[in-house]
Amino acid sequence: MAMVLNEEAGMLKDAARGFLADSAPIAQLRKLRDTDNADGFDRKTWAAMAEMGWTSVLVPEAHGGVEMGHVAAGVIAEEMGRTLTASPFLSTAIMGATALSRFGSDGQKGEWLPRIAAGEAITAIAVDEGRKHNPSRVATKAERSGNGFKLSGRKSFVAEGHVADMMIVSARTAGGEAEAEGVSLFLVPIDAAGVSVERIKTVDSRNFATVTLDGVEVTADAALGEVDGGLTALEAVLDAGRAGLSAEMSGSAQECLASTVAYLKERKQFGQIIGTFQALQHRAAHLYSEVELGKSIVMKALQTLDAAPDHAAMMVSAAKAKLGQVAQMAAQEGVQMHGGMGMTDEFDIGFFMKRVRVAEALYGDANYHAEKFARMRQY
Amino acid sequence: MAMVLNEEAGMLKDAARGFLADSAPIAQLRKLRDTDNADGFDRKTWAAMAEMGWTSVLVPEAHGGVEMGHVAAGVIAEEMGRTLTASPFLSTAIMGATALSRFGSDGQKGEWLPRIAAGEAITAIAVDEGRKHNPSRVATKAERSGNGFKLSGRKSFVAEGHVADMMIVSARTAGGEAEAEGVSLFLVPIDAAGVSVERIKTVDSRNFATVTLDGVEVTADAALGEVDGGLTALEAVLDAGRAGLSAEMSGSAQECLASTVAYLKERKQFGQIIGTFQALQHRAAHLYSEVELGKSIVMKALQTLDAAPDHAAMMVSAAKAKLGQVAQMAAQEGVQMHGGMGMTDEFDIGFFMKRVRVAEALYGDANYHAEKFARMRQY
Amino acid sequence: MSDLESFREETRAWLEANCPVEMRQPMRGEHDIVWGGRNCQLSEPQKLWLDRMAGKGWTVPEWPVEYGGGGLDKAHAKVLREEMKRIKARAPLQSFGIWMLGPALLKYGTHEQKLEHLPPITRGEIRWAQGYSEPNAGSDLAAVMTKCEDKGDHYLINGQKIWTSYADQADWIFALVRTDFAAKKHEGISFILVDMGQPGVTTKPIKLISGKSPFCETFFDDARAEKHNVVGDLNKGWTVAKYLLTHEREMIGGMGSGAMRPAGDVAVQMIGKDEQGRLDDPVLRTDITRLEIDGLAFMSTMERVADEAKAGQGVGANSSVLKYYGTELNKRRLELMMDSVGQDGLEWGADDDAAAHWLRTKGNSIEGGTSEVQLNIISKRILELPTS
Amino acid sequence: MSDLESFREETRAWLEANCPVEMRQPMRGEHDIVWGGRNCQLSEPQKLWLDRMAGKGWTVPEWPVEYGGGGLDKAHAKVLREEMKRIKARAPLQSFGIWMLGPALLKYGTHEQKLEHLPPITRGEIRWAQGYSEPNAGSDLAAVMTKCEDKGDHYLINGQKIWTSYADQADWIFALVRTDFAAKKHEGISFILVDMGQPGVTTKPIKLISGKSPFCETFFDDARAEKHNVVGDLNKGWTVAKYLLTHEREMIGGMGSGAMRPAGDVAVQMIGKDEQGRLDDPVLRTDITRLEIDGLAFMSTMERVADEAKAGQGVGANSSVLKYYGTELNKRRLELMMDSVGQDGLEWGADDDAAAHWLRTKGNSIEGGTSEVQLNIISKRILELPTS
Repeated sequence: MAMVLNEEAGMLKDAARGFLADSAPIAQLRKLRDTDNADGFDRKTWAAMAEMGWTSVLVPEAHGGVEMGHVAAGVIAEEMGRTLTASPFLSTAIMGATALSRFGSDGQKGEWLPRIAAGEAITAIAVDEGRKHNPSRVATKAERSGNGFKLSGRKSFVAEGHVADMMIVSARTAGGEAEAEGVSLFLVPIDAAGVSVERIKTVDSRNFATVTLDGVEVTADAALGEVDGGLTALEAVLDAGRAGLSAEMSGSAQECLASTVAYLKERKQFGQIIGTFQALQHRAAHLYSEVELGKSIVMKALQTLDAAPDHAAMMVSAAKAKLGQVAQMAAQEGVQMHGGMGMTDEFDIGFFMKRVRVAEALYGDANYHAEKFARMRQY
Repeated sequence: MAMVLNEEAGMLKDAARGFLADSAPIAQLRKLRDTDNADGFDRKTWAAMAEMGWTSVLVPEAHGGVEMGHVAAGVIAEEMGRTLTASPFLSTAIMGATALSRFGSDGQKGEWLPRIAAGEAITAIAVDEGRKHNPSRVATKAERSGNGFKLSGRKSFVAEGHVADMMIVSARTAGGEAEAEGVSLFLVPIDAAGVSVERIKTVDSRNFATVTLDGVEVTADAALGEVDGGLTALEAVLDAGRAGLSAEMSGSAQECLASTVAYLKERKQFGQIIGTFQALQHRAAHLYSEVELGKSIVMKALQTLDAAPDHAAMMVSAAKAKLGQVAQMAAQEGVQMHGGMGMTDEFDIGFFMKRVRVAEALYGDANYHAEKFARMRQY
Repeated sequence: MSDLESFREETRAWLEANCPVEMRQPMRGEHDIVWGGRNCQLSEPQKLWLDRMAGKGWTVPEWPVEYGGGGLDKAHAKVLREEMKRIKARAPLQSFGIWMLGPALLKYGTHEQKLEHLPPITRGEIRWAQGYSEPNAGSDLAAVMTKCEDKGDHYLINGQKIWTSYADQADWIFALVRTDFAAKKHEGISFILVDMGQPGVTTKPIKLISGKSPFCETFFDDARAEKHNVVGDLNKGWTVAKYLLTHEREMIGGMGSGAMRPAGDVAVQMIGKDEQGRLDDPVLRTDITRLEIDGLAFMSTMERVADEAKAGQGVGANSSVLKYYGTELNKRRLELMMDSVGQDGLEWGADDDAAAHWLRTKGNSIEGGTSEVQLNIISKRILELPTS
Repeated sequence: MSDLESFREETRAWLEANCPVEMRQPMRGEHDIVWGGRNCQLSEPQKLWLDRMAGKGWTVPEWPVEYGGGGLDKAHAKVLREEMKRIKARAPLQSFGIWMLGPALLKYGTHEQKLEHLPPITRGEIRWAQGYSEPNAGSDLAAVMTKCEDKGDHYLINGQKIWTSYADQADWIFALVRTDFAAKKHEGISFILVDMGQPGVTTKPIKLISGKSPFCETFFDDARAEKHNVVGDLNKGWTVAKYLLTHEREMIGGMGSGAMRPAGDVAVQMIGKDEQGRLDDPVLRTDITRLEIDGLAFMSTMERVADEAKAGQGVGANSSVLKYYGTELNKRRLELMMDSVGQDGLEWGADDDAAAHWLRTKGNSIEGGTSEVQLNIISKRILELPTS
């Protein structure tokens, strides 16, 4: 597949950039933070995104979607990375839609996909339990109870958990805490008895939740995919999310570079435009090279997810690891080259540093994915 | 202990620098290489070193030495690192002398230490068997035979093995190939029946040997230190060598920096002295900082070897790991900043790159010592 | 018994009797630091501890007794430090007056200036701010434009400073001002002491990315300073400033050293070990190992630079190496801490303030002369590379 | 059957019948490369293979038939490559004529120049050297001082070139010379073709740190060139040179990519695994993992840059990114290879030449425009940062 966007994706990119710059720039995130907005995102913007078909980008046409694929989803995520737009796009339009369309029963698809496509339902993925991402480490229990299951446990760092209508929860139906076998996935409506959600504000002015499941009863129909063998599906859903996050980080890295280069062209020190200092030029040029490599590996991962989703894991891990390094470097170099102004809340560059740190931790940091990559490479 | 040289060591440093610049500059190594010298070092220079007391720097006074300690030995090694002087100083004056004076029996001391001090005997340490340093991995066997032992095996990368009068050989008297217990050390005269030595020329124009032991008979008196528990002594001897090597690498790094800075002040490109280019200035300044850190950790390791030899392992591993990184960086930056000229055999900078690579591999590379450090730090 | 030994015994007994038990608890955060000053609210034990220590001159043990210090030599001061550490006594007082202005006054001040300003510092009565940077000067400190006019019996100051630490809580400010606009850049600057309690001086906190506001903008609108409050010669303030910069550089660089828990220990606590006893994140383990080795090399370098200075062998500009490397190391350290703490470190406004601490370190390589300025200094002063 | 499919069948059959079995063995070293030229010694199978392939125009499959090429379009050329790869056929001929001069002549040469020079290249009869750098120019290629005087019916050349690859074995050289000393730096340069078989051209190999001498100094002492051997317009040689530089940059940068065995596989073979199936050197494993991930990202970038160029969307100066990153990556790769091979890689003159290969890569970031020059280009042309 050629490593360029096709016409459709190119148009989507232009449209996304225009819309986000106008309707959801960093100023929006700043306002959400400063007004302590209860949702942590702007519902009007979200409705407009649904209107434009962004929420249905991975929903099959049969269920009301436009089914454009991961490259297209990545294009949107990348543009959101430039403007740091807060929305449930990743948790719902990418991960929720992937989970249901690839692993849902006909009933589950029929219930949720049209609502996701329409922007009417928000979903969240409740996977982690400790401070570091580790999808096979599951202590949350799902015990058989009558015709269904009873879920008990505690999930941390659930993106958009505080606004979700439904959560996809990993729980153990068999095996020991760290075993790969015995993990199952369940669709848990947020209003089920025994679910409690605590909102956590994170450094990036976004929202996560700690979710407690206290004997939550679900029917047998709530199981998503194979009972006891849910880890494969979970990894596939996570990989979709990781690739989307990598695309977002790529957008953020590009924007950090662009705004830093712009600052270098404008700021004076020692009587000179600082962009004339060769040491800074070389650092900016090196950063540009890294950002270009980041763009390429993200595109490769997204194309692989579209073309061969069952063989995308290595490319996705490479992308998440590489973008973890690149985006953090871009933010750090950005703050440093902005000097004292880069340390102020008034300038936007710090928002990138904070968001990129959170994106780095989410669904496996660069170290986690480097390790996963090495294992897949069998060394 | 103050982190400065005392007066005695300071005088030694000045004397060493003067002598080596006059009598054993890089031109000497070049000539040894180009004339394919059979010894791989200059015997006249070696005799002069003995004359000045360098060979006895770690030999106790009782055995004819000056016993100045590891800081002094490191001062000499550092200066040799500046001039890339080839000599058996490390194998004999540092490691041989440490082995015998710390772990030798009275008989062994009496036999070898005065000869080492006088520059009359060259010793070598035969420890490794594979391509990577690993002192506990010993397949060479020492079977009890009559009153003594019979040694069989193959040792690789034995520094100065081709000119040694005596070798300190690690061999297994018990245990499996990778076990820590069961390793013993033996003094093996080079002319013992069954010893064969193959000279290996290495990229640094120095000499190593592959040593084959084919049923070599030694008496019980040949055992150095504790039979079966020789690894502790071996590690102590290796640590003395590693610290000396780190000092040598520090000298090489300093010289790479100095000659590169000198080149930057002289070479013109695009109509300007290249030393005015800020990108190169910052790289040189960063390199200077690294070289300074290297000097400090080497001094710390050497001081610890003198003050508390049984607790020096962590500092020595830190020094060897740090200098592996610093000296290679200095050589690589040196070659790059010399441009095309740096790639020619005519310029000296390439000699540093080659020597530093060999020093890096010898007695554990930076990765080996980082791993060892992490284990000592219990993580 | 030697003099030092008996001093140790007396000190131990005195500390035991005089250090309130609350002052032997670890500080729980920045709010437990006693900065002193006219507006400072002290708890009873804090006040007791400060007064008792100040009474002995031990808030600044090595300063001369006549200026409120303890008059101790290095050896005795070390004993005092060790004994305080033994009972985990908190520092009774921390301040820019102690770290920055004090040393400058001791070196460049007149006897009268010392008598006026040092004792209130030692008793925590006056809190000082530092007024160096200006909005359009940034790293180029010598480009200060704050105007200081001679009005006969006093000076009149107009202009703006930025990055003045805690200026909103300070009482006085030591500032670089331009007293001669005709002179060359470095030659028309004076070092002056200004009372911030006058209407002509106002401050405005700057909100940082960490959410905190440790710095301010400080505005001088017809502010007044007495003529005897110029430190050093008029128009020669750059000399005093440079001395203080070196001092500050070493202080900030030193923050990259041992005070914190080793990164490896934190990581093990957060992440645990695998079956082979290794930190259960092999890639992070590599990075932490390299950090700790660099940390050892850095601490050895701090020690060496100090010992060389004592022995008169030092390279003065090596303080730039310490500032540069120390702050970069500290940034690396905090990145690895964030890697270790994972999701738990990302909460905004969490009790342990992990994220705020991480973000704060990003300023280390900017304040007190950026890393780039330090590399320029090393290149120019140590390597003597030419400028074009 | 489509045209491509039938072409594949024919090609497969032809290769099967015509590629000597010896030419299907892996090359054992540099000496197995067929560079061509007047002094080239070919083995019987090498000669057979070269003649047969040249006969079909397949030493340069995409060049026009009239100049000795195969006249294939990209799709057919790809089929040919795939079929050669299938039977592991060696390249029948490699040369700077094919890689460098050919593309330049095809773009800038006259019909007569193409007819004169291209066919001998395709048949391996003439080996070309590149004469760009000069001793005092280095990275600053436009500073060439080699003098080229118009002598009416011919040109007279005096001066010196350096870093001319294999000039001691080449027959002709394409060189940058100064034809107008009065013009601005970039404007008095011409691109000229010179026969090296004349007494006025001499060469001297340069011994490198690797012990090899792939480069020479080349001296012109009253050397002669025909007037019709200027390529492009007189004094406009910089245009041709720039085109070739971009070409060379991509070629050298590309060497950092997939041709070699993955570093992880080499390391496992050399070092082995621990009980958990991990490479038995955890620190090296981290470095190799990062290298391989960067390698994937780099190869994806090569692909993307090529595809963007095809789609007309490319950033031209991205060839500098490829040159810069590719060569730095290749140096990292070889350092890690040396770490993996350990002591066995340190023997001088060993059969596998591991050390020579390692040392050779250090030149990658110097030749064809240093890494620093590439960063300057990125800074100026892509980021458009100002020059002082």
